[in-house]
Amino acid sequence: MQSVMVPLFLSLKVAIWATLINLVLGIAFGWYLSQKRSFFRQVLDVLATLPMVLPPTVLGYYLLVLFGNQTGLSQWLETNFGFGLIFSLNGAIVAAVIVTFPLVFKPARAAFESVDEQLQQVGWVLGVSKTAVFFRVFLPLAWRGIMAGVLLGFVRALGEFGATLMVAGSIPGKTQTLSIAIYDAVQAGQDSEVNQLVLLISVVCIVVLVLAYYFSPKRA
Amino acid sequence: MQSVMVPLFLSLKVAIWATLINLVLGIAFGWYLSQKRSFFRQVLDVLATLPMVLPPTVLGYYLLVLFGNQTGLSQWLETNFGFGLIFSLNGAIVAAVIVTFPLVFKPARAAFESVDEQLQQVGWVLGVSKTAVFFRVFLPLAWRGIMAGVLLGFVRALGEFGATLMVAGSIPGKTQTLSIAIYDAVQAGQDSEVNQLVLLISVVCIVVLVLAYYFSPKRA
Amino acid sequence: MIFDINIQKKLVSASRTFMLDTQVCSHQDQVILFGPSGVGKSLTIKCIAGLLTPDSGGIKIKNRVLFDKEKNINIVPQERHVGYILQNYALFPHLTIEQNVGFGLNRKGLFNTVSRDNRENIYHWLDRFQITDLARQYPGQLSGGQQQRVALARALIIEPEILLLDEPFAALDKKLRIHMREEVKELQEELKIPLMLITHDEEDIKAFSADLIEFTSLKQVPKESF
Amino acid sequence: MIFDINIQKKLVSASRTFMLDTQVCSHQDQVILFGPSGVGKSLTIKCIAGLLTPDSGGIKIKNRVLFDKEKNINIVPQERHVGYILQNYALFPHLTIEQNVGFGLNRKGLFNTVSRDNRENIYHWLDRFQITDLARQYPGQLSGGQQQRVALARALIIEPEILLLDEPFAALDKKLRIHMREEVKELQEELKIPLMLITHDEEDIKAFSADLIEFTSLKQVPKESF
Amino acid sequence: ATITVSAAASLKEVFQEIGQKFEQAHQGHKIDFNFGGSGSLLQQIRHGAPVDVFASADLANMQAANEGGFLQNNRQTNFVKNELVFIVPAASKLKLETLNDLQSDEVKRIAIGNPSSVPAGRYTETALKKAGLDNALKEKTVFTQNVRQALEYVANANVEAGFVYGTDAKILADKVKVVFNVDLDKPVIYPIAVIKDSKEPALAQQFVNYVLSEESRVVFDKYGFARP
Ligand SMILES: Nc1ncnc2c1ncn2[C@@H]1O[C@H](COP(=O)(O)OP(=O)(O)OP(=O)(O)O)[C@@H](O)[C@H]1O
Ligand SMILES: Nc1ncnc2c1ncn2[C@@H]1O[C@H](COP(=O)(O)OP(=O)(O)OP(=O)(O)O)[C@@H](O)[C@H]1O
Ligand code: MOO
Ligand SMILES: [Mg+2]
Ligand SMILES: [Mg+2]
Repeated sequence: MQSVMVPLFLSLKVAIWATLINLVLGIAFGWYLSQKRSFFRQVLDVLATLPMVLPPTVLGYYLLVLFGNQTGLSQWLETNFGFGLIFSLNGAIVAAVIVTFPLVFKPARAAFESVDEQLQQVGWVLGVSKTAVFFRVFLPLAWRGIMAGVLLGFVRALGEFGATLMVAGSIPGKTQTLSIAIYDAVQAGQDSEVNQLVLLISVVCIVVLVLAYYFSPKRA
Repeated sequence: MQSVMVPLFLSLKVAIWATLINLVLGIAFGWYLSQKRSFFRQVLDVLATLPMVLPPTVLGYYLLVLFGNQTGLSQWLETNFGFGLIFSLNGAIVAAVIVTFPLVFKPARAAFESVDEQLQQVGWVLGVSKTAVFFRVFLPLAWRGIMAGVLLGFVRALGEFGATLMVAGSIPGKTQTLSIAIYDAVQAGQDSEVNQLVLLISVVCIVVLVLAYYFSPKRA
Repeated sequence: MIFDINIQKKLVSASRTFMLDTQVCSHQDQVILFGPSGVGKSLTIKCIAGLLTPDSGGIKIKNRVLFDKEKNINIVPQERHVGYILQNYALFPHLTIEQNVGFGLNRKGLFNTVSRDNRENIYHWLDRFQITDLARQYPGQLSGGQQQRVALARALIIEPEILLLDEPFAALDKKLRIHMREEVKELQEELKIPLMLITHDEEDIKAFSADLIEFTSLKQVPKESF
Repeated sequence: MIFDINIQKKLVSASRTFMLDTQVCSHQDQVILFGPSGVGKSLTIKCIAGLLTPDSGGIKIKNRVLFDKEKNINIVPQERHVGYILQNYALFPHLTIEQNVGFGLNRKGLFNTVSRDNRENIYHWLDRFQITDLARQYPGQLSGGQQQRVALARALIIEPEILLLDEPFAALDKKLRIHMREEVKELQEELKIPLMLITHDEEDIKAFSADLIEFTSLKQVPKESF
Repeated sequence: ATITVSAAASLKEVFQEIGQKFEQAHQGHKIDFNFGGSGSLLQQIRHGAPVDVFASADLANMQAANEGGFLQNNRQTNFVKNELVFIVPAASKLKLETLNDLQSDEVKRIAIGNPSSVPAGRYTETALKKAGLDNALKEKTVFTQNVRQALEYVANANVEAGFVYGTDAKILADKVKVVFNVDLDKPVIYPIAVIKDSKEPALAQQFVNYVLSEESRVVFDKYGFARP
């Protein structure tokens, strides 16, 4: 049992961190894109979507090159923040964020674009600051679309393994997440272990989806 | 050059078919889920989302078992429809549909739920059939969210390789899609070919995203 | 009997329950509902249009049964053939004025394109309501009074068998109000269709030779009694 | 001079260009705008509230410059301190009536919760407008007249320095209309704030001792002239 | 101290057992294993992954590591040998005795690791070329991304035959049966080496020595790995 709990815990850590980061960055980016149609913003949208078209393993390869010691990035992070990416859970989180980012910001953008602009204007006229109007009017009205994306992102982060494997490796107890463990077990032909692990990850997924459902606002 | 065009063509075939199927099934399913909140519908939602949590290779393994020669399914399809799944492009399409389905139906559901119900009622009162009101009122008003999901699905289908590889194999000229070719090239350390292929798939992705942008409705 | 309506509906929401209980019986083909804000005028008209299903009772107009709880009759909105104007207009935001007005002329088609046959008809109505130059605009680009006229045109163009108008002239200036009132009256008299009008405007009451139904606020029951 | 407004704005849309060109100068602190549908009354008021930026001209109210194209002054809506009621109410659909009315009382907070201090104030206004029992409802559950009163309460509770009311009583029955009119008049006289009212109702014109500004439709220029 | 050992996926079970024994014998020390395809492991090392020991499933990848200057003292040692075997599904009734029998019409699909990236595929290709069958069988081959995928195809009876390592076939002994061992000119050799940047070179060398020891030999035998 213990051997199962460790990968589960690592997976949850990756998925939850990735989701939190996406919740902030994805919403902010989706909001930014929704505010104005411009060539520049559209280019940003496409660039942020591009990683999705690559097979995750290939994306992982690029991340490896990017984070590796050939660019200064890794060393800079390491010396300044004591924050390694290769072979560490941090790397797995970064990989998960990049893989799931489009899943979050695209639906968020669409949801923001569908909100009635007049309502935000009314908020301003009532003397409420732009930030406050964003949190009190726009965000709740776009919430349904945002949540759809965030949930997709969470589930995908939980299941992500191609890019993670490349960047973070598969070190039991350190970077071997549940999905990598499943992959390994399938490779090793350990059928009963595979079923056990798949059941576990499915239960986690179901619990999260059901919780999200109960906390989502009812239709007016 | 020819060696590149064939996988590209196969990739596009898979992605376009998967997108068309999702466009119909994903929208229909999202619509169905949006119509009423019920335990049963929520269960369906979660079940359709579950494949996303599995590493694609593992999902591919399950599909292999399901479609393979051990269950009767494959033989039945083969004899009755001349429609094989294993080692065929059909299998790649089915795998891509299953992998991308949640990306399409979840944002669609959210978008449908955000449409003002009163407008559909007004359509009915004007004597217009339910189907026509769906196509003329609901669909256009939810279009933004739907498109976000469909684009995500297309891009993901283009990049999908884990499940595809398992089900459809990697038969050059027959089932070796662009993303599988990229993976192969990365594994074989053929750096210049990798870059060439990645550039190609990125260009395809960019073209589609930009086209979608120009055909999407402007904000009112 | 032209209007024979007797419906009950309980609307429960947080901390409040509203009990709709309407009786309207009239031999005249023009009926005006009036009374204080929030007594249930709009809800009544919504029930007649088929957008709200009463808990009990029946709706019969010109001997056509639209709803009967006991006999389990509930005609779908599509088959009631009413011209209904909502208090908040509810125009389709994604369609031009032309497409909005022509919406009900195409009952089966899956597209919002306006056919050539219909266009003439649509422009006829736009002309009548003095909004021809708005044909290609979207509802969001219209003034309040312009929107209201579009809503009227959209409801009347389908040649309904019943007219249900919920404060249809409230956003219009005096001159326009007189004009539109005449238009509606003419149409009603020409087609001889039953008309039910909600209004707070005494001029309306004077202009129509209608049966006046006053709604009082008595029917609102405090929550405790349920 | 209390109202000193001179603004121009060109609105271009498919197949139509609307040219807004408004001059309002008045020494009185009550001004009523009236005139036909679609001449630009609502747009004018929107410019004053800061939701639409004129192409040229200036807006000065009670010697406070809100907008001046030449001096490049354009006060943001948050700083204009206006009580503004839109023709279509624009209530926040996701908030209860209580939260809607209290929205402007909390200018910085990121949540829509109603603090205890504010609650008393909110209920005071709900009482005045006879909508106390709706406090926990959502806008979608309200009648037209009820929504209009919520919009009024939401705009007035923030103690604005200018009142901009766009047909604020149009959906109310006669009795309520008189009552609300009195409320607004009282408030205006008490706080001595400039009031600008758009209305089609002659009773309003009679009740207020306001400067009457008639909008004529002359300013609408055909497309060709641009 | 702790060292990280990057090892080919096919070594997973056997290395885990050896690792446990090593940890028991060297109290206070810990081994983190990182299993993956030999090619991926090499890429990770190239880009600065903190690896102490590298065990590859083929000589080519180790060669590349050596040429890149990643090996300590440019030293590598071969530690096991694997067999390339020809397998069919356990329930298969086909009579296949030599490579030539693959030309039979009853054999519709053959699973082979992709020669461009999978060592096992390369070995298979060489063997087929030698038998003069590579062109004749081209239409029937399904390339797989690694050896285990070929194994799965055979185990699920989606192909009539496949080529995998002997150790792989042993894992699913109940689902596949080995028909014969394929003769190879160059044997399937697994090399191991200490990485130059290792922070614990002494412990890393100790582990390599342990892998080469007779104690480990017993474990390798159990999993079907031969002496090099
Ligand atoms: N969905 C709902 N849930 C609960 N109560 C509702 C709902 N819809 C309407 N009500 C209540 O029903 C009552 C009647 O509403 P209705 O819209 O019929 O009023 P009305 O007579 O048209 O008033 P007005 O003249 O202001 O338009 C109102 O008090 C309203 O609060
Ligand atoms: N976004 C826009 N684009 C183009 N034209 C617009 C836009 N918004 C409003 N207009 C036009 O501006 C004109 C003035 O609108 P406004 O809402 O100010 O009219 P109004 O005087 O308030 O009329 P009413 O009494 O009907 O409410 C209208 O003719 C309208 O069609
Ligand atoms: O373990 Mo390998 O590198 O797939 O032969
Ligand atoms: Mg009403
Ligand atoms: Mg107006």
